[in-house]
Amino acid sequence: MTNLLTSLLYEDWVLHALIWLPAAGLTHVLVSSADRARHIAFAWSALVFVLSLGLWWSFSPGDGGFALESSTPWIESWGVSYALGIDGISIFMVLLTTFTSAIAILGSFEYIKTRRKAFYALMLLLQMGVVGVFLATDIFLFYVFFELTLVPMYFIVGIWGGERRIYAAVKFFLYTAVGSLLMLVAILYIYFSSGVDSFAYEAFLNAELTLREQIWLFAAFALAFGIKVPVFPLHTWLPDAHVEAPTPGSVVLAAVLLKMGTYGFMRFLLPFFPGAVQHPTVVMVMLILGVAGIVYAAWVAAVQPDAKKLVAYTSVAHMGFVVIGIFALTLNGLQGGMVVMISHGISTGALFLLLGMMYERRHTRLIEDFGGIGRAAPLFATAFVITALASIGLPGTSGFVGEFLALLGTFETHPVTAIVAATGVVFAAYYMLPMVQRVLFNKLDKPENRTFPDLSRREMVILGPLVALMIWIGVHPAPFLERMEPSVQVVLERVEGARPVPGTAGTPARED
Amino acid sequence: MTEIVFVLFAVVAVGGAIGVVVGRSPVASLLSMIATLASVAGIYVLFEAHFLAAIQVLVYAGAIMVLFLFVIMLLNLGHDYRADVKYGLWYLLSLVVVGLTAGALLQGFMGTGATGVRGDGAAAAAAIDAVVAEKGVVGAIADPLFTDYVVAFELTGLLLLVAIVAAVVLAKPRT
Amino acid sequence: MVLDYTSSFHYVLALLPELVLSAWGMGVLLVGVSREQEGGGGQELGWLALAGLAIAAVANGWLYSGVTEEGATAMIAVDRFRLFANWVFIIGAALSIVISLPYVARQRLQAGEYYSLILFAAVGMMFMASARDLMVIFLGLELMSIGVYALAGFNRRDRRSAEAGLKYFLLGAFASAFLLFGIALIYGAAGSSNIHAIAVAVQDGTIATALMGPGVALLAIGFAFKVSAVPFHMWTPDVYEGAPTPVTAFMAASVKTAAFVAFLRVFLVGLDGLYAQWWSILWWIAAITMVAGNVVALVQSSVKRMLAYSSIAHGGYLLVALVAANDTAAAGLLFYLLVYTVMTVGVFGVVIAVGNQTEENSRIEDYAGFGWRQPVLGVLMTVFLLSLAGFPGTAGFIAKYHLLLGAAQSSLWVLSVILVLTTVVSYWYYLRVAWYMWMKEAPETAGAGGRITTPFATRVVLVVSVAVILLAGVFPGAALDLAAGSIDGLRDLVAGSGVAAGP
Amino acid sequence: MTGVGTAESAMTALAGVLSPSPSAPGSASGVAAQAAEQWEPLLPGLIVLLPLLGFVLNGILALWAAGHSSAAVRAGEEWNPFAGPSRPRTHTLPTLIGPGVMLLAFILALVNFAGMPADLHDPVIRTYWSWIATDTISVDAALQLDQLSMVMMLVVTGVGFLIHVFSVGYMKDDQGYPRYFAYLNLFVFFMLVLVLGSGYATMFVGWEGVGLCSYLLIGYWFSDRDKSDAGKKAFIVNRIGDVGFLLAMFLLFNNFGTLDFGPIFAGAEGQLAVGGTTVTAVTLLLMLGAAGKSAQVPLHVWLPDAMAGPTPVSALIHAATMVTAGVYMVARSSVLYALAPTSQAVVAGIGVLTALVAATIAMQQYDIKKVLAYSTVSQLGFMFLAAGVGAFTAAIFHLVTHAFFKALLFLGAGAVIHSMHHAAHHADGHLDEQDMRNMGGLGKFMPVTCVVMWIATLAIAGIWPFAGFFSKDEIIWYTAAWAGAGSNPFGTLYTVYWAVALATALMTAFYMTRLMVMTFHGANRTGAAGRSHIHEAPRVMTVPLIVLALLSVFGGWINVPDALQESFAGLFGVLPMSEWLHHWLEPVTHAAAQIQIAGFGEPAHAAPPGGGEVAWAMISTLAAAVTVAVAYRVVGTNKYVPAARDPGPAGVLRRAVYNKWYFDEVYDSLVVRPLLAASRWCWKVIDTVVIDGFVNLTGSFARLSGWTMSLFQTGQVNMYAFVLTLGVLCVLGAAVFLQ
Amino acid sequence: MLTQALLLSGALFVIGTLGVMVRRNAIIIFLCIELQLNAVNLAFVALSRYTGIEGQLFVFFVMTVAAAEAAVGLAIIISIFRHHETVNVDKFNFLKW
Repeated sequence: MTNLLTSLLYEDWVLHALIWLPAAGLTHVLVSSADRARHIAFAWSALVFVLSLGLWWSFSPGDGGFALESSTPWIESWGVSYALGIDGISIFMVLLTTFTSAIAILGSFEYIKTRRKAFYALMLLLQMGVVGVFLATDIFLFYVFFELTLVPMYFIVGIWGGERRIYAAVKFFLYTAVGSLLMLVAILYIYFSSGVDSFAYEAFLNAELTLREQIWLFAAFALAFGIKVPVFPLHTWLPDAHVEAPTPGSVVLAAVLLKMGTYGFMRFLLPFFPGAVQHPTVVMVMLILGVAGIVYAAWVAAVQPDAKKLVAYTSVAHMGFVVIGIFALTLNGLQGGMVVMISHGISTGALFLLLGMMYERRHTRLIEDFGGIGRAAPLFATAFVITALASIGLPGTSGFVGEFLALLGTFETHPVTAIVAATGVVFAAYYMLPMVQRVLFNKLDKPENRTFPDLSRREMVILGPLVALMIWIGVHPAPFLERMEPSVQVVLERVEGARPVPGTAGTPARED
Repeated sequence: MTEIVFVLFAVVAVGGAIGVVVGRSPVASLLSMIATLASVAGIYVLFEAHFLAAIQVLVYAGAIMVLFLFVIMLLNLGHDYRADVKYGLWYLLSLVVVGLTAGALLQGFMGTGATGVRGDGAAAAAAIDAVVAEKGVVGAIADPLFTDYVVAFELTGLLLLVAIVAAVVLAKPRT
Repeated sequence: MVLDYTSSFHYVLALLPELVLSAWGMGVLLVGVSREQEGGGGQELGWLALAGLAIAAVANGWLYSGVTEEGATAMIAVDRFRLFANWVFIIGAALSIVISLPYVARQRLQAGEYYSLILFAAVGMMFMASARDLMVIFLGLELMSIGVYALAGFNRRDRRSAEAGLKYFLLGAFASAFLLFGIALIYGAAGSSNIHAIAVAVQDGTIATALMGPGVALLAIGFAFKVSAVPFHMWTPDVYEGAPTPVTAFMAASVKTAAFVAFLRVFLVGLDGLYAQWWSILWWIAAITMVAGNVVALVQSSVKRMLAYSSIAHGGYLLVALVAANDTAAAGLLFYLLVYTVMTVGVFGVVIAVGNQTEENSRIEDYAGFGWRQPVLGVLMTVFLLSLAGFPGTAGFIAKYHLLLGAAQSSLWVLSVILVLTTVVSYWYYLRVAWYMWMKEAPETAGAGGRITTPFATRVVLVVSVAVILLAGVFPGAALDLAAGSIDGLRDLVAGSGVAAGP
Repeated sequence: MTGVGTAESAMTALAGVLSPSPSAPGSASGVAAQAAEQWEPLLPGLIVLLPLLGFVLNGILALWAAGHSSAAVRAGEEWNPFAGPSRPRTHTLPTLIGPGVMLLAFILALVNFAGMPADLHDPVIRTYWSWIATDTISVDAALQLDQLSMVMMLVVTGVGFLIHVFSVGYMKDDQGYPRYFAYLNLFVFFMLVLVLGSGYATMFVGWEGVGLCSYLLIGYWFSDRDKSDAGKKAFIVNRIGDVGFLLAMFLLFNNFGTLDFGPIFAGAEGQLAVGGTTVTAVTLLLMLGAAGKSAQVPLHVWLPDAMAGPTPVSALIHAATMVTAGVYMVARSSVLYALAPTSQAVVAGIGVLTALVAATIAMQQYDIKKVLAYSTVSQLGFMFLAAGVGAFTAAIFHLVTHAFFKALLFLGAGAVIHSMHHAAHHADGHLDEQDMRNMGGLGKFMPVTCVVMWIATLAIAGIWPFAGFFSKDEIIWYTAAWAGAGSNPFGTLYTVYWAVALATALMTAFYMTRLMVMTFHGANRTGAAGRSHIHEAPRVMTVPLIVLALLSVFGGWINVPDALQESFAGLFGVLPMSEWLHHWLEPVTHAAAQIQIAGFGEPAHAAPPGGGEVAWAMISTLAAAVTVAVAYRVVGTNKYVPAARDPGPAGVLRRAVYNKWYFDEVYDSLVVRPLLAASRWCWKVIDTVVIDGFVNLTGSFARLSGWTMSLFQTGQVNMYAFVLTLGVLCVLGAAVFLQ
Repeated sequence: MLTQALLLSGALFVIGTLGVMVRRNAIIIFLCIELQLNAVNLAFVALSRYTGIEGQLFVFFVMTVAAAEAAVGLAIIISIFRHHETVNVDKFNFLKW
């Protein structure tokens, strides 16, 4: 495989292709007819996914640094370059993106009935933006992609969403924008502190910041990423966005967009501000927020009448595990966080697809409108149960590996946090099982549910790979863990190795 | 002597200005305005700006104010004796704001005199007087007008053209 | 070629674009008057005016291609700063004329006067950019203003237009008086109205400080009025709403640009040495402008009025560049103005299209479902709005980022934060238009409006504008270099001082 | 590598994993690893894999079958769980696959058992692939064979096989037949992972996996809301325990850097202080896990509800195997517990308390399965008591015998229910097929069932020479013996335990006899219509019952204590396998025993009130026998009426017992409802009002301030001039006064 | 003398400002603005005694501007009068908020 890839000069073009092929697909969709838009879009996203698969072989973890790097000057006067690269952290995010995008597009075939061209064009634009976020090694470029993802999502939610779609779309947009724009100011601060006219990742790493500065900048970055994740008190956009979004939107939102936040934590927050990250108060705050997210979101999820909202809240809970894993600042925690990210992308994505299928069939998302579906649609029920179990982290599924490592890593440094977080394991059952029961089990007492069709062949094709992945990662996560380990190690070493620079760099020049 | 004349003119000017603001009819305001313009012209004379004083009276008080009067008559506003000054709280508030603004200006201007302006007052005045003596009242102004400030001068020409065009366009009756 | 102004002919050369445009304006006027038509048609006059702008652009290009001046102290500056600004004016005027073409025809306005007034106003703007003398700035400003007063009230059949004209005129004249008073005081304090001389006097310390304080303040107020900075903005929404839409576009884009360019030259060149005295005033004005402009825009139901408030807010962002007062910020200001001109005129172009060349359909509800009815215009509008909002991928982002860069360079962190937070506020009302266009269904009664027809030329221009916005959003390098190059040497006027440079 | 090994490698490769590699069990193995090298276990991976294979095959069949039945549902037919067509693919194949894989697994287990050297000191570990591995932690997917896991494996596969066979008859008419076997096979797979896992992490996989299967099987008839509720309850309560398990693992990892049994147990004595905080915490947390899984007070509430599942499931999961996983885990961690005397006291205390509470409840239940369920809880309590007092062998011994007789009881009850079910079909009105008040006199109709159940009853009651006698007696004796140990700090406490245990044993005899009498003796209360349909179970069900009955009789003979060997209990020396199990498990429990003796001193040779082992064995069996006889008389003279006409128990105490000491109600009002209320409060108040309120308020505030500011925009020139001048004033003032 | 002249200029200026704020008649408002311009002219003349003849030149320009403004302004007033039959600026509040 590797030889084949090498012979194709795969490493030279793949990263660019991953970003720009969706753009080509977007154009293609726009010039095609509305009827064929979905097939074209799927073909392009499938192509991108197949191409991205090569990374699995082509990427070797090495020393944890970036691989397949390329950098072209973009805005030279500002030191901005079009710089891409991939490491053990981003490779999984990229694969997750290409994978779920293709799945989401396939899953939207029946769901999206109007304005298809626009929809698929936006989906491809979204994919392009997200892949860009994960591949960019230039902060400016990263920021551009980071923001770029908002627009397609805004329209996807706003146009194809449910009743309160506009409220949800705007809330999503504004919430996220607040954070990211403040981050932009922080980015500029580092840019001027680094003393190098460059937005390159390496240059930012070399910026000398005092502890005080680091904490402020940390706050700005953490706000931006924390909203995206979302971390506990900043999460209220998520349920609304999820509930209103059309299925494919929810899938991509849950599977990938949220990961941009935690990815940001790992990629930027930790390495840029090692001093702040090690500050006990900062760590405590982040851990408390993470734990609060786990418990609180689980509680709130448990009493949701709307299945989609329930799953949306579970995302908050899951991401809480990622947050504590990251801020435990241990290898296991970080790796666990990574695995939770992947796992959550797959299982929650699948859950949203399943809920979408339910909605397509019954045009309701209220749990109480279902019941006994397991009788009418056994395949559906099977897929649903497996996915739900993966979501609550049953051993043998992907969810367990991640949560186990994250909790283990947290326990190493912050036992109390881990103890409280571990109750999330119970609460996961507390919110998920009643939903499963009320949807799939109980008496099939509503006549309209009797004719609930079982999975179609297309739907099986969609869910099959997801379920397979859940189990694969749960049973044999080693290929994942070993690929990410060096890069995670690098992040950790950076945090542990650095001490804040003393001095008063960056005092205001003119505004004293 | 000059001071007394100045004060005299100043009092008339300010009185006229107040008259403009409180005048009951537009015509009354206009006449007060002319009084102000005339006394300001007098002050120009005190500052040895004889040509400007003349222009002030001829062009300003003469032509422009007549234009105003003409419009007032055109619109048949001459007999409008309804007081259109907004008295009451609004007036009070405006007075306060204006008074405070005046205070700020006063504070700014009090320090003038010796150090308020750049350059030596006596020397500059002497230089002006010399130029006036050499080129005449009109020539002293005309010379820089057509040399150093020729661009500005041409610009005023364009300005007037635009004003005419604009006035023609706007004042045309509706069709 | 180096101009030294010892020969009057060199003035002619230095003012070539202005002269061309003035003459052309007169020509358009004459052609228009000679044709004796009242309303209707007149498109060819528009094209004629565009040709004049093209020639002025050529002249400007010639100046840009390497003509310099001796000494850099004369009344008329021949520097790239001015020439860059001229480009912006020409683009602004040209785009405004293009979106005017069908409007003027449909509204049966007097085309000859209309287009010539635009050209004359553009000349006034150019003078504002080129003037190195406060008095010339004032005259240029009046030339521009008088033209725009007339344009604002141009539609005599529309009482809103007349009202806009009156308000603009009264308040504009009122503010001019403050500006003039400021000029007088500075003239007294510095002994000259030449910006270079003022800068030198400030540098020497020979300036008389007593009058300088109020002088600078009044000058700032005068400019602040023209850039519609809060609290001198009160006229803006009314005038923007009442004026014929293409004029609104022209006002929002070019008038503001001209005022900012002059503002920049006066404050960052002439009064740079007094930075310590004026920065805090501008700081507060900038902050209040950003906040008030954006916040009030939230509650507008008329798109035109909303855009008026949005333009106020943009003025606030631009003021940040003045507060930052460094080369980066200055270049950012120029770049922003260029981008802002294109997107503002563009957005008003779509507003005109939605209004079907009238002043109707300007309520936000009228945009419901518009995007799906007119996908091309809808997409264009969306891009314009995103660009106005400063969203990545559009030139608006690069421009706003440039301003932030300048602010950051001067460590204006609080102001930067205000800028970004108010930007978030602005997202709401820009997105609101987008959500009406794409996410709401058109009301059942919408059939009354009928098909919206937009002339081919307008469409082409709008598409090109969008292309430019996107291109500059993705590959801004050349434009940025151009803007940065336009600042080169601008603030080094005061030889050997070095105070002009930012931190 | 032998050919067998190659075959095994091929099998595991089939599963898509790395080939197995024998590895030394941790650092402390040393020279002793040689012994492991000499013994090559036969395809241990296959033993585990077979049930999984069964699950996959049955699962496919289940989906296929479900597709058909769901088509019927869509067509509008009412769901009838017992109307399944007996097609080859939905019936014959699962019948072959389900019990078939179990049989193969059992045979393999037996072969391994036979081949296992008695002197094997260190466990044999088979590593298949690296499961979770980072720089600091390495968890392998590995199986560990030693004496303890061997016993458990035999119980699981053996009893499991019998129950599978029984199920063939019991579930014959169920539409979800293949699904049932799929779940059952999956359960066995996870159970085997649990008992064979080479470390806590692997064990945890099985631990949660069996929980999952329990959930699925309890809610097997998921259309019934109560049944799926019960499944859910079981899962959630189990998960509470699992948190303890998880935390214990974390704590262990922090101290040992590994989760494998070998290194932890080898290093425990050196690294952890006796009675230290860490080891106490670890063991208590593990105990929490065990309590969840093994239904110990206060986490016992799920088990009685779990009776909602098919009865064979109750037999397999909720009697014989899964619920004993906690005991297995404590026994497995014997070294750690030995190091933590406090935890031991707690474990024993919880055990004895559970035994007592459950036994009392069992005395007042009418549902035949509920009685058995509480009986199970009670017996599990005995096992914990054993583990708590350090008699790990006794715990495992009781686990084994309990697996026999309790499985038998449940299956017997299953046969009764099966029969009653047919009767219920024909009865007038509603007839609860599990309510013993509706039974009575069934012995006439179901003689085989009656007999085997009496055997099991005698066994559980502790009557010599049945299996239960030996195991229970050993527990009680060890409690007494350790209570009297020289330096046991909890001596008095142990004495109390002993007394309570003794009393509980008698209660066991009582309620079991009550069950038997109410079910099989006296007059029949089923009603005439139903009565004629009561019949003996088919052979496929009775054969496993008979096998289990034999085991219940003789199963106890594998561990006759040395002290009793020569007494009546050992038939005066006739019984052959004196303390066989004890010796067999010695390699596993030896270390713990050493530590315990070091800490407590030698166990006493007399019970607290005096008297040796033989004497107390005599006393207990006689007392039990008397209790059985008395209960037979007392219960037999009671006049029971059918459930429909029974007003329920009278009197505060009886009612409290009947209502299970109100555990469920207390939990409901103290935990469930407050939690739900808190959740709702979080949602409605914190999320909606506070956070979203703040967010929306920000927006509203912005709009409000915008609106306020726009009020100045009156459209009047004077106003505008005024504001402008105000601005002038501010700027001018600032410029003039603030310079 | 300069100070006094500037003070007079300032006084006239603020009186003009007051007029703009309190008068309703558009023509009078405009007249007040003219008053302000005049005040500035006075300042220019006074300052020119100290700084040179340009000050007087500027007055010249200002007068031109005033004339141009007068032309345009009065035309606008006439124009709006045709709509409203009044020059009361309070009536011109169709555009607001």
